[in-house]
Amino acid sequence: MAIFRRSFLTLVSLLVLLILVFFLSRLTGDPSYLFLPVNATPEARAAFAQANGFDQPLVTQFITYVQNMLTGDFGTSLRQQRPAIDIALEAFPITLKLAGVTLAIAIAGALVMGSLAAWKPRGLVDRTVGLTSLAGASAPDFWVAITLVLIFSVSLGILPTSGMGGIAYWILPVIVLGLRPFGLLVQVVRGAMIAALSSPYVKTARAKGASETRVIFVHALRNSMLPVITVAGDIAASLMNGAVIVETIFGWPGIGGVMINAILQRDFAVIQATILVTAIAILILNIVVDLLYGVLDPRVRAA
Amino acid sequence: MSQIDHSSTPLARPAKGRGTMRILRALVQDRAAMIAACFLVLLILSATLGASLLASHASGVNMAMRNAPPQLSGGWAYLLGGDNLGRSLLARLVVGSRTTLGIAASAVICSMVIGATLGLIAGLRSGIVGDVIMRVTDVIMSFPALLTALIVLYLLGPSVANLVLVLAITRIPVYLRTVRAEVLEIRRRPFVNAARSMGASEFWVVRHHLLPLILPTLLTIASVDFAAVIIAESGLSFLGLGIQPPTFTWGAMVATGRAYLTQAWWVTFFPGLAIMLTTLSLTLLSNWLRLVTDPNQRWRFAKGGK
Amino acid sequence: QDAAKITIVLPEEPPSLEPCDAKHSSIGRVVIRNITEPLTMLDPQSGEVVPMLATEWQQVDADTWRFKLRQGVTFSDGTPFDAKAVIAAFKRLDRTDVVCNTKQQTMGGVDLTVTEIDPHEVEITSSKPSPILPTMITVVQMSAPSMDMNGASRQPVGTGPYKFQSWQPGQQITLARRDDYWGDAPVITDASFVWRSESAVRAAMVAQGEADVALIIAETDATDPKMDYAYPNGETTRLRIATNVPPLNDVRVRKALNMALDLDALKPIVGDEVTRAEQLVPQNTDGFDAGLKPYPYDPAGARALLDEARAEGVPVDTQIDIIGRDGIYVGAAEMLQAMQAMWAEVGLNVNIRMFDTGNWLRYQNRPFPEPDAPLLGQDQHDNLLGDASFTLFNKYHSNGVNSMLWDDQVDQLIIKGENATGAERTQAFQQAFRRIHDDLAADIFMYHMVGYTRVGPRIDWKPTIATNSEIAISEMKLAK
Amino acid sequence: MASDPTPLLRVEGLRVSFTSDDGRVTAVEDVGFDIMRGETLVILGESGSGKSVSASVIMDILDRPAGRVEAGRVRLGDTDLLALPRAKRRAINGARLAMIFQDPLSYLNPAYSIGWQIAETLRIHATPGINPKARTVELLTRVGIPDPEQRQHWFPHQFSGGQRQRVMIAMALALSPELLIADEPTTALDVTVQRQILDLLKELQAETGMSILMITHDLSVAARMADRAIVMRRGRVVETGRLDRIAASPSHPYTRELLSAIPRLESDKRGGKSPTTDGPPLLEVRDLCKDYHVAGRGFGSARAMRALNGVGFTLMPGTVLGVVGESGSGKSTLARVLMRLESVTSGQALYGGQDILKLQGSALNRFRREVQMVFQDPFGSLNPTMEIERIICEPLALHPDILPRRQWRDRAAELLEMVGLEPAHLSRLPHQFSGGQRQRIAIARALALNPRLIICDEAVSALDVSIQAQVIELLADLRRKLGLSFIFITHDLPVVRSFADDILVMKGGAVVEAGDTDTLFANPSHPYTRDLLSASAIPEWMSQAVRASIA
Ligand SMILES: Nc1ncnc2c1ncn2[C@@H]1O[C@H](COP(=O)(O)OP(=O)(O)OP(=O)(O)O)[C@@H](O)[C@H]1O
Ligand SMILES: Nc1ncnc2c1ncn2[C@@H]1O[C@H](COP(=O)(O)OP(=O)(O)OP(=O)(O)O)[C@@H](O)[C@H]1O
Ligand SMILES: [Mg+2]
Ligand SMILES: [Mg+2]
Ligand code: NI
Repeated sequence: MAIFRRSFLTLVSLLVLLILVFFLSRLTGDPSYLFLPVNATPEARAAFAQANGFDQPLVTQFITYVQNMLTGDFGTSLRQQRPAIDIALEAFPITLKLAGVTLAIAIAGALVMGSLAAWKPRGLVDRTVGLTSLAGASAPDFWVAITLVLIFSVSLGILPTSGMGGIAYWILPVIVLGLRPFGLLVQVVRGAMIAALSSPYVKTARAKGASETRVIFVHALRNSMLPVITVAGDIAASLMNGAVIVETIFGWPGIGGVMINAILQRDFAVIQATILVTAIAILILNIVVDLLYGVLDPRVRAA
Repeated sequence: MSQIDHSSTPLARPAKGRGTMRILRALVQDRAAMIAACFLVLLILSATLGASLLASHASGVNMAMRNAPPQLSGGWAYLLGGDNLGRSLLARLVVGSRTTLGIAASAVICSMVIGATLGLIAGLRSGIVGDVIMRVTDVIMSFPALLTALIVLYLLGPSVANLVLVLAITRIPVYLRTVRAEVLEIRRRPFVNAARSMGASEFWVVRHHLLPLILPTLLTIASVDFAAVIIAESGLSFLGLGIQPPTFTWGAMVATGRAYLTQAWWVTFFPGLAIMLTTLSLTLLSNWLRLVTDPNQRWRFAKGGK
Repeated sequence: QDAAKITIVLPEEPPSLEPCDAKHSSIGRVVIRNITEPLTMLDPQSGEVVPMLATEWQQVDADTWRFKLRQGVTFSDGTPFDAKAVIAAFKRLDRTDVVCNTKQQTMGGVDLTVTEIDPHEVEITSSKPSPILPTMITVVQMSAPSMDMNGASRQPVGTGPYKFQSWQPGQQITLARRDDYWGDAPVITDASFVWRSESAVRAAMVAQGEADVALIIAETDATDPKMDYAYPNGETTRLRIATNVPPLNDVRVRKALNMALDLDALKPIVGDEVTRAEQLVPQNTDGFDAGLKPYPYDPAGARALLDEARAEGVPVDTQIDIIGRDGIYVGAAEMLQAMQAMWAEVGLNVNIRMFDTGNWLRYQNRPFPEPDAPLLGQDQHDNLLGDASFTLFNKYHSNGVNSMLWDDQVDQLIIKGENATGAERTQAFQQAFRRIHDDLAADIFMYHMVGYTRVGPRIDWKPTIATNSEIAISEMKLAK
Repeated sequence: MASDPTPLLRVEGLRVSFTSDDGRVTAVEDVGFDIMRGETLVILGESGSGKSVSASVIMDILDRPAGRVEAGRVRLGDTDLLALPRAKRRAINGARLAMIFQDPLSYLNPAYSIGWQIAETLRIHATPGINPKARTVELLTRVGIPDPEQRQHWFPHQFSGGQRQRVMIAMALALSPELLIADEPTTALDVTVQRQILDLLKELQAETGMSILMITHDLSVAARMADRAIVMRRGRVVETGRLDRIAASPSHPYTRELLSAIPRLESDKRGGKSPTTDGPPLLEVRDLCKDYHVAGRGFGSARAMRALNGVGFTLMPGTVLGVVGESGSGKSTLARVLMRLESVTSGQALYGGQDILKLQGSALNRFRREVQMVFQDPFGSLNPTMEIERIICEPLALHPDILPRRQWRDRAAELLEMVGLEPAHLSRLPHQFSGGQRQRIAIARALALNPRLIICDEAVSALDVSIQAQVIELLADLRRKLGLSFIFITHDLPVVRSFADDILVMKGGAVVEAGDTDTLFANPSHPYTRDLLSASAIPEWMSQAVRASIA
């Protein structure tokens, strides 16, 4: 029952989001400046507005948009003159792949390193992991990206500079994209684990003869997962919105770049379509995270 | 019974001072946290005093020293080199610290406070209020930050306050969702029930039982967020929503230096390093705080502790 | 064979490959003279109009021209190139469902009608007398009549030496050499276009051998003299002054603004190879006046002028705002900061406001958003068509959509030049530029900009002034 | 029995200290004992005397490095346990050594089902021929968890205190260890279940030759189980020997004090009951019902499980209502419902004429000031990050009109002293205390506000007899002086008998019998009550020995 209610409410938020995006994005300025040459005359601008329906009242435009959407027409890109939804759907899988791989690696790495750090706080592992992960997490991403390209591609010549392809092409983007998630997650895991490792049930596990690995990863970790999955969920959501820096520097045509360009270009149909796609992903993600709370902690499920 | 020497009567000691003393002692004992604290104090000094002292050095264009490498010969000004307009990087770091810290700190604190408050409410009220908060969060999460920025720019005009607003809004969901998740769990613990049974109000429970347990996690996220916010701010400045020149932040310094990465690494490196060290210090302190407040780790800072 | 395959890395992905929108440089780079060709072409070296798909032309009367078409030319889909094809290609310009920048930008207000004389000769009539019609039509790409008239094309068909092969959205576009091209067979057999927005990465790709040409890299990335070419790219930079708002309506203040700047010293910010500009068109343009002298760098003089104006009650100390756009060219923001610092030296209170492109553009066009504010608009203009008329009216005429100048004399000179030909035209334009620069100081002219392009060791090719908007692959040879 | 000359476990000269804010504190000093194969050694001792700490050294689960073994050796057979590398050491736990923890409520992992947790031991020490699933159900059945097939999928928070304790026991017994360390294994069990569990232990001992190290405060349990006993006080062993010998001739004064509680337990009426007052009742409960909804596995629909079924009683001011009953019968649920910590399904509870379940605002606040509760799970009910001082002062801070702020600290110190703890411990954290000490902290907190009614849920279950006597005396005194009323949930029949005016016997969520203590003890009518009463009592040989020795 709860899940139906939740899904219904999520649909409501999606609708609210679409309304907000529709109206608010139209507040950011007249696209004719971007689509017509600088010397275009006011008449040309009027014609442009008319051709694209911008001369109609906003509410009328919105009704048309919703009507068209019901027939599967999500609008046409002003810039590319083709269905906006096609553009969004072309780009999204790429983002999804990149985000998925990055997040999987970052989460796995953070769980291991964060747990080890928490096992002996202020110990050697804690210090090294803490310093390196934080250095990575707080360095400006484009700076890291370009420096890595200069080192690994130009100076050493062992990795391709950019583009999509085999494993070698994934290494740099995943590193750059994963640094901040990894750094943040390591810290969150560490913090939650410090608390969990001093819980009485950890003693029970040790008394049962569980190996220290098992104590850490099966007993304590499970109980520290609430903040971890929350933060991971947030990171995942922001990755769904695209990793603009990585996408543009490494030439991965993901949805982040598409969205940013559409926003900067006032290509409303594309803004709406990309947000629709990413929002659905993010909303599903949030539902999954909420369900995970219950799976991970039965006391929460009882609520 | 334990064998304690009770020669000093504990009751004579005032309760309050003991806590702060203990914290201070614990700070002195953790070398890393101590260094971090010193660095932050230095930073605050540079943001307050230094920024006013060096303001003129930071803006003087000197094309002769354009992208000058770090050097000892040119006096203190070019110790860290010159930027792309030949301005002293050192002076700019000091002067930039004021705006950087001001903006980042206010944005992080705003989002943390707002996020935590709403998260607490959402965690404690499972009914319609909680639903509304969570669904609004969904909307914020799905709303691209850049669009938020543009909209605010359009509707409210560029200003530091609006910049902080934009940066804060986009960061609220992490805090909100984290706090809510923790509240969902902690509020089921017996000691919360115990407090309720003694007549604790919702506010009391939050203040004395929930927040102390959640705060370390929040601070951890906030300290890492600090860097993210500075970098995001620099990204917005090209839209005109960021800080407008001649004011600048470390983030903006890194961003302009980006073009010179191959020729003059120091132009981006030092501001980047400053961001990194600040974040690092904050995180070290929040890590330390977590240990000090964790009942099972506190012994580390006791007299006989390691 | 394999070696004749090249990769060109562009700064951005073209939104479409629509020939009628080829003036859009990201489209033009792929399409022009590779896939589609115009009737006439500007020689980048001399600035002369030379034959392309039209072999010869003559003016019939004030608004009619006749063009003889090249024979034996076919489109890559096999359709012959003839008068009907020309008519169809010009029709494409008139479409209203998509924005055809080409027409708006270069033929503003002028309608062209094409009529067939015989299959290999057409007559083009313009709605207004147009003495430079052959120049104007250099931008009209001859697309095949078979091309769909719906939406912006993503599979153009033309008469060029290459035909469109494939487009993987987001990743690359490939072209392949045609065997039945009418002209000399080019050396390069296959070309693919990829795009990276980061200049350093584009440069690195060529250094790494992943690409052969990296178009438009930043000066700071052009570090290898063996591969990197600097060339004037036709762009001219300036700050446009709102000449109607106090204190900027006082010519002494405008001159002081110019004199306070040491623009020679600031060159390294945008590239050492740039040259000072005194007018908005590059050399080789009809109307360019080589005799204009830059304002001297003279802070003392500037201060004196300001004092004088102040004494007369001109509100010199009012805050003046620069409407800037980050990334309009490399170093754009720093340039403004340096200028701001120099103006501060002479006591001017100048403030910088940076905008994103969409907002910045609002300030370019009439109606202006803040008509009463003393504004300096950061601007960059390219006129690659070899005639000052494409610049002057819009930028300086009282009715020009981008103009912030209201001066009768300038208006008259512009109109006079536009309707004249030959030396008379040149002189009128030159006089207009001289008045704008010397008498009115209507702009803060900055530089004729340079572009940097990296060419890998495998190919033998040099970028030209046209390279920003077209890359003719057929001109590329393999290096020995 | 002690025919085998080498002991299974030998502890020698153990010294353990802890780092705390006050510097290093020694908790265990020169402790040594042997356990033979098949033998049961009982550790009796004062609360806080180092029993659990010694046990955790044997199990290698001391809070390290805050706690440190400074000296001593622990040998299991021929192996020196303290010198073993961790991996080898860990392999012994669970298989050869197993432990039942004192605080069963906190020591189960809240995130896993109890079935999973029991089966885990089996999986860690994968033994051929044992099917973890089947074995889990079998173990749950043997410790008397109803409906084990279903309930193995439940989570710890869904069980009652005694049920969790039994889960803990099942977990420890999973692999038939050579040595079972049972730290107060029956504190939450009613006598019938307790008997069942002790029988189970004996049975296993006979079957497998298991040795048992049992820590208990309960002399009847000790008498039932022990071959030999040691008595600990203030971190030291003060007495060692066969239990009957100790009972007959105790050598240490503390031992004598401990044993002297026995005759009291059997007869004395310590409570000094006041005659039942007339007038309006303090609390009147009518027909309370409470259903828990238990989700099926996965996302199946919830089942209702009735924890309270038509419970009703009346409590007069200044009286003590003892609640006894089967483990899992709903006693704690009743307490929580009365404290408004849990909603009810139906029913009424009138406190001073007002329905508690509908109280709002200031009326609720006044109720919460007048009625305090001591929770069954003392560890869980103390905020682990708060110092004891803050914990005890919390009620004072919540109702600041009672005492000016600067007196809080003194009041806290006074309360600690009342329950037999040292005021010096005010700055300690909950985990730095022993089980019995925590329980006393919880009591001290409940007393802070001078309430009118205290609901005690197994509030003295972990206290050794001497301290238990002291605490009960304290409560009785308060009752006499201030007219305090109690709802006293306990498994300890001697305690109710001596302290309670009326008794409520619960089983399966319902009240099966209620009445005046003396009447009820004299002729119980319900079979369960009869069963309960017959199960108690200290063995005759011990009473006699003790009487003889003390006389
Ligand atoms: N982590 C710790 N830090 C400081 N002191 C501790 C710590 N753990 C236990 N102690 C102290 O050590 C002493 C012995 O504790 P232990 O738990 O062994 O008592 P116990 O004999 O089991 O008592 P009980 O019957 O009350 O459970 C107590 O005084 C306790 O306060
Ligand atoms: N949250 C819950 N969800 C489902 N069932 C529960 C929950 N809490 C308690 N129960 C069930 O309710 C019944 C009564 O539990 P309660 O804790 O009141 O027992 P009790 O009488 O206090 O037992 P004990 O003496 O063992 O502590 C038990 O069978 C228990 O399994
Ligand atoms: Mg104990
Ligand atoms: Mg109970
Ligand atoms: Ni007992």
